[in-house]
Amino acid sequence: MHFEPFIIPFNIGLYFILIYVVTRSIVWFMELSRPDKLRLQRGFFGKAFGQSLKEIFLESLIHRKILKTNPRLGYMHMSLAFGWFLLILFGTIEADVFGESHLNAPYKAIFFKFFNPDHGKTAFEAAYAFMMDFILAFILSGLLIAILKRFSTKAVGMKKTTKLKTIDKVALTSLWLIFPSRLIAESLTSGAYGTGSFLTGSLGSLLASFLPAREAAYPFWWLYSLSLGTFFVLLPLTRYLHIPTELFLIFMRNSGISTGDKAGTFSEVQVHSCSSCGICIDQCQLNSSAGINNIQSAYLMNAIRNNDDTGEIAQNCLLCGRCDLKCPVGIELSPIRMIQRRNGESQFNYANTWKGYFRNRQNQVVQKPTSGNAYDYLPEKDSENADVLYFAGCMTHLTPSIKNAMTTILDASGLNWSFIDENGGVCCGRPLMLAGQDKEARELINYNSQIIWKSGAHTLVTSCPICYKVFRESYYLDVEVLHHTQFINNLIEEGSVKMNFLNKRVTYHTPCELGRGSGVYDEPKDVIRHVARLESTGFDDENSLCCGGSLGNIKLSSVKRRKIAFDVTAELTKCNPDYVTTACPLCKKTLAQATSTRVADISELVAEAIVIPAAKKNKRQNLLVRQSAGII
Amino acid sequence: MGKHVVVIGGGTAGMEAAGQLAKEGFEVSLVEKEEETGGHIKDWYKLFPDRRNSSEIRDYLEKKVTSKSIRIMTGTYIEKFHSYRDGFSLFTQDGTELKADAVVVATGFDLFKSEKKEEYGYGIYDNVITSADLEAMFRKGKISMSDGMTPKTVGFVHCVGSRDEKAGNFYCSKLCCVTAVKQAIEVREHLPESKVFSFYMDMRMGGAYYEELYREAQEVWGINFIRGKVSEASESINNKIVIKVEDTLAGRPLKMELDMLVLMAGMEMSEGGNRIAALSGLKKGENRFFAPLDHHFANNLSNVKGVFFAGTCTAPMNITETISHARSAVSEVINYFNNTNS
Amino acid sequence: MENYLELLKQDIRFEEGLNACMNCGVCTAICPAAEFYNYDPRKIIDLVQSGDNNEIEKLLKSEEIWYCGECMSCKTRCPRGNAPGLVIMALRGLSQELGFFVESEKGRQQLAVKRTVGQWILDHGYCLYLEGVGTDLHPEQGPVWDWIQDNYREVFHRLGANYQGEGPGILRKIPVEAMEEIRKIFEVTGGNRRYEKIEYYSKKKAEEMNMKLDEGIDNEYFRYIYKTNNGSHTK
Amino acid sequence: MDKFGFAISKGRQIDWEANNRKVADFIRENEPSFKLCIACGGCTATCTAGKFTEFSLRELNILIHRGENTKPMNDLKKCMLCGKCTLVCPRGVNTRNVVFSARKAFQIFGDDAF
Amino acid sequence: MKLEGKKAIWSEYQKEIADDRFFYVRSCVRQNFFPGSETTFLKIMRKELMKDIYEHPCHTTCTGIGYHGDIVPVETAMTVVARQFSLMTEAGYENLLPSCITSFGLYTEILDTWHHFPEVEEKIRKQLRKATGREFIKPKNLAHASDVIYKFRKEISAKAKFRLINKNTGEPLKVVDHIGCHYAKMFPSKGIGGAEYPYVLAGMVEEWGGKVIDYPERRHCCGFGFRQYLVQANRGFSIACSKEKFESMKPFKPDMIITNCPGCPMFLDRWQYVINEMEGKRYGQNGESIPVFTYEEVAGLVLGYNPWDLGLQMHQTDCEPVLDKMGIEYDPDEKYNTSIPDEKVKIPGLVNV
Repeated sequence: MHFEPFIIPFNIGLYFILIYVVTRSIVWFMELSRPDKLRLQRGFFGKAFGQSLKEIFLESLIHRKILKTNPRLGYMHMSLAFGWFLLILFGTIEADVFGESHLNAPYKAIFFKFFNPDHGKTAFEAAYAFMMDFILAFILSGLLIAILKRFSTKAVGMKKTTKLKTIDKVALTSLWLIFPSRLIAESLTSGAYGTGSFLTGSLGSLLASFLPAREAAYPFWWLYSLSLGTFFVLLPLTRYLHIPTELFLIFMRNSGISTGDKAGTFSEVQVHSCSSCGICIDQCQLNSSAGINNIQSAYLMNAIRNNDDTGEIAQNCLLCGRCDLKCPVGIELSPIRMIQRRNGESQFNYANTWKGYFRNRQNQVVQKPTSGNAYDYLPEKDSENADVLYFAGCMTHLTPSIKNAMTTILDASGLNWSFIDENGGVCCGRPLMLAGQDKEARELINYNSQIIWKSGAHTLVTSCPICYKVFRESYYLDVEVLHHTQFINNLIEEGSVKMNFLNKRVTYHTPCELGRGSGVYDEPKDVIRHVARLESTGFDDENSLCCGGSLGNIKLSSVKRRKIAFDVTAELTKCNPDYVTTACPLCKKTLAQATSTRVADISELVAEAIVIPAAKKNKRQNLLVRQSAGII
Repeated sequence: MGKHVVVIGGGTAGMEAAGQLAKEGFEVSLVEKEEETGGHIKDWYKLFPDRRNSSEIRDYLEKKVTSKSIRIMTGTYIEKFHSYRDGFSLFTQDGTELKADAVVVATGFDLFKSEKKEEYGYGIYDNVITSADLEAMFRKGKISMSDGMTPKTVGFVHCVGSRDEKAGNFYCSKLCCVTAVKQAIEVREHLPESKVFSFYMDMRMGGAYYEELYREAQEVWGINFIRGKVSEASESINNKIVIKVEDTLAGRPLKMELDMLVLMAGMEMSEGGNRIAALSGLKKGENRFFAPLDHHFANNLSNVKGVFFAGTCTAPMNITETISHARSAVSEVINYFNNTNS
Repeated sequence: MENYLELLKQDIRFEEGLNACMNCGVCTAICPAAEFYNYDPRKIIDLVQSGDNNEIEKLLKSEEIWYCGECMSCKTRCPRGNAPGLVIMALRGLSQELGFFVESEKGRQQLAVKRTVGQWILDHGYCLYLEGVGTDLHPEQGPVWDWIQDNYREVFHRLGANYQGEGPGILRKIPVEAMEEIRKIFEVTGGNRRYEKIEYYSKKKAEEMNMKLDEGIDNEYFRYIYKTNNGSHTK
Repeated sequence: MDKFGFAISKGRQIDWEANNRKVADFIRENEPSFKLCIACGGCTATCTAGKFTEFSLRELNILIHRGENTKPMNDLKKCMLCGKCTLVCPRGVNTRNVVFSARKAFQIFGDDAF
Repeated sequence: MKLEGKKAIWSEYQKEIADDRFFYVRSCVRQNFFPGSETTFLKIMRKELMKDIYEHPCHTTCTGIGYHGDIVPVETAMTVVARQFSLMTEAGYENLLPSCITSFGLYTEILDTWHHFPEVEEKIRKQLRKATGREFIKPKNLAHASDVIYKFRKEISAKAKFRLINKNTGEPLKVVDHIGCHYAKMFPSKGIGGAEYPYVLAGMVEEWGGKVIDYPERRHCCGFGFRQYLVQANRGFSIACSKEKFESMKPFKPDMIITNCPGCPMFLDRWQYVINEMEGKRYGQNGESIPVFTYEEVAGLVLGYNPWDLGLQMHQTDCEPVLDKMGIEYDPDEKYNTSIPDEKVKIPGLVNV
């Protein structure tokens, strides 16, 4: 048969993208650290493989997660991804079965109708054609939603959607053109030959009734091929790179590779796996409450891909972690953000090369002027020996009620405890880390570690989730670190404290650093249930909101913080409870400013409910004296 | 009733009082030494904190005194002041006698004479001006230095003649702070390129929306507030004003060259007021303003029965306060006649 | 420990010099010492009026109180009619009374002033008596001063001085009975007591710093206090 | 010097004309609320670092505004970014970002900051 | 600069200055550094103005420098001053005329203190009695020597042989006036023209044909600061103050500096030499320093006295530039001639700064 020029664009595109993906995968693989390489190999040829395939099917094709959070959006993604997959699959089979030869070049499958215009005469053929038409219709339906989404985000039940750059727009249009052009091309051809099924056939005959179908078809086959070609060639420059990258990501993840604190292949792969679906934007309270909608993770990923300056974006985030949990691709968004914040300290940065077709690791060492030790002024401090240490933390010193409550509880517990920072201590270091200043943070961590070691304690209790997280994750301590809610819960379970039931209805606000940040969800609620009636809100556990006070965001103005706090308290007080409770001094302070309902830390509730054994009464007495004397 | 009340002073307080009195059916003579009524309002451009045009207030006051039971005597001042058991007899400079059943003294205030603060060089250095001079520039719509150039750096000195033993005034004039803030903003509006500095001892923003204006000055207009009383100003070879001040919050002396220095002149008992005091035996307080019988519940009453105070002749007040003070003076007049009748 | 504020109040200059201060900084703004020394009269006045005894003691032992040049520019300007300069003089007086002055480098210099000016007053009846005081102590006086010193009598003679003469005139010899009166006044009014205190505490300090301090100005301690500047006083 | 036994003292006045205020400008750029400080001293009073060393954010704010950058550059290192000051500031100054931006400014400008 | 403004202020600050019969008290500093000035002052008062001016041989220092050096207690200083008063009373004079600004300041301060605290005056009278058996009447009029020259500036002008005018250009000489801090800073009303724009020297300069220039640091202290100069370790402050003034006046191109304080002329003179030695900087025109004079020296020049009888040779900075501008004849060889016959003239090393 004679050669058809219109297939050239498609072929170029196809082979280009195939080669591209392979080479890029190799580059990424090479840039992996040795252990990660091993992991990946093990993962690839191990049982993780099956898991990965399953996940690819469920997430990359079916888009299960999106379907869960937003069915309409999910359907859109599924129809396009899965539909197209089917189209290719069955197209190839079709070409194999009905084509004149077996094992054809891909284009034979893609342009099957063109080369087999009169296909579809026999019943079986017709049935198959019907299926093909059905798949096409399936895709087109998704496409329709996609187009609607562009014009009205509400259509897909979203508040915001990602904004696009020109190149993205071109890619997008080419993507959009693929299927309509195929539809029309096939229809016209079918029309000319009186073949085609319910979609192409009927549309074909309709068009043929007033068009020279045979001639008219040809340009559309060109268009079809062109849009495919363009799409493939532009793909590496756009978010659509996520289509191939995501597969790579799934394999890596299932091989047990994780982000870490430096930029590397894995963070790169994740960045490129972002489809800019915009679910993170919807999750983000900066968007919903503070009207800031240019810093969400999707934009961060975009900025990193384009090598834009991410300083502003990276810093302007509550780090509440709500988007991490909802990301359909499972990108570790917050860790990547932290990498960007640390940028300037980390040695590895990636830069675009080859007009953005490639990104390589730049091994230039970006170091900031060595400030020496910033905190030399801290005095040698030796701590009294104790079994249990209590570290109130900076924020707790701004909410003395919590400090006093904890003193009561600790005294009541009868344990041999000591108050590390009774008269103000050294910051735990997390605030510096959140600002990307790990080196400085390390100094404070070492200082506090000294104190804790010297005390010989086995347990460290903190009131502030911010401290709790850093003590657990970044201190190398051989003590058990507990948030006071966990500590109190233990006391209750051991039965070492007795409490009255306060007849109060309360709601509980899960602090980000405690909940999503450290996975502590149940203990606080268990404690509450011991002393009060816990009402649920629409935002419990993983779905909890950020109070707005987060130290994770250094940019956010007090006005906008208050806006967030107002929205949050509105939710927390919907069932008009007696108290809004929380387990974080910062949350307490922030929320208290935004509602007339009393906001109390769980420890305060407990202290209120606790029954002081006669033996410890005097201790309590002293405490009261000390309090009234203003010593604490 | 047809009682006749003489109001001395045709400024804000005097006009407001006259208007209210007329409303209440009194015969009123409004005596103003200048050729036209309006007092200080005439010289001001815009008012703090809402920055409305002072002419609006003036129009309001003008309307207020249109009643035919008000006899406006401008270019007139009192030369004799006799009080009898049943009333008063006042003589103007041309010997006209005004028999009055009651007198409302609304002689207002004078701005502190800034040349008295010699170290600031007002009247000596070309580009040292007062807040009043600056208002005049605003009215002309052109802020310019003696050589006609527009200033690039302007400094405001608070408390000129207020809270200053050397100037003989221990009290705070209360309005200069907010006026300075208002004028600083206006300077920036007129000259967006300019840098503006305000040298204060305390920012006394105790009025509705004063603090907000102060905040706006910092936030929107980037005005630099430096805490410290300017010690002296002098003139450099290129006609810049060199000032010395301590930046008390930095605990360091600070030296700065400015194109223009604006002195926030305080308020003092007016000359007219002093004359009336001398003629009538009305008591003055330590601050040299008229001394009301009681500062809490009788601050329109004087030591002379039938003579009432209205407005800034008793203490620094803003326009809002002046107007209400004038009104309360009128209600005191009414009480007075009710009691004397019965 | 005494109540220093009370002691200060016994000094007439303190009474004259300090009414309530409102920290406007006018004094510091105009103060030559504040311009070059790490010195802020406003803060000192504020500290003194706070009446904090420990702080005042620190102050009396500090370098700060010795920076003032007593030009009294501050008195001209203060809107509250204070005179920080006078307060400083009272503080310096007390610091010497209590022997605190030797605790600071600048304070120790009082001995140098006493043994020069102070001595001249009692010996000659003049605050300055410069015959023989050459450019070794006053290099800044320059070559002309050497010339004057070399030709002391001639130069002064030409300019109509009555150098060490009887009767009136420039650098005349002040009659013995007059000098007697002056010394008597110093005795009666506590002038001598002040001198003795300066000597007493300085001698103690000299021992403590184990430096030689004998009479006159030609000894280790005198040279030390006269010349040493540890550089901590200015920016 | 040796010849006379003393050196001419240098003035310690803040010389507005001579000073370089680009650090202040940079901070104002990055954190507009920087302008709102009324030097109440709340930040200094609550400061965690201030418990252990001479450290007054209030003073540093003023000095930076005046272009007296040496002390701020050395002192700002002492801050632990704990954020208490931000919570107590009556004018809602985002003090934490003020410190952060200031450090950044000194890093960027280096010696040009003076 | 608007002169009317200043004139208005000057008119406010006029004080009463006695007309005749003065009791003259000398200045320690001036006797040592500018003996010629006091000689000239008396010469003008007696020979030119025919005034009765008496100097008591037994008067001493007022202890002012010791007092401000903080080694002399206030009561001692007061009593010494009281003794001067009693000498005056004894001599039958009542117009006190100190040559020294520090003395003038101290007398003023003491009289003011006694005025506000009579009990102090009583105490001092007792102590003086106890120490010397003396009594005293407070001066009826207290004026500084420069006040008197100011008062009679017109008379002097009438006898002037030279004027403060550059005879080559016909331009008035540009003169910087420096007033001793203790002249009016403590009690502005006690100084001609007050504290901010003192007129005492400006009046002379204007009267004698010169033009006073007004420069930013004109009110700044010369830096004597008593202990600040007296002790070598502190002199860095002292010189810094004068330098501040020089830097500030330089742009105005002054021809000369005139002072009425004992210390100031010496410092403004010597520090120019030191700054030049240390930094090679000069503040006058065409590479010279700015000549510094006392008001008596200027009066003497105006009256045509021999510069070397005025004691201008005791200055470290050269006075010649001004003499030349004024067109005053002088014999250069005479400058350092110690005028004792057949004795070798000793010329100091580097003097011409």
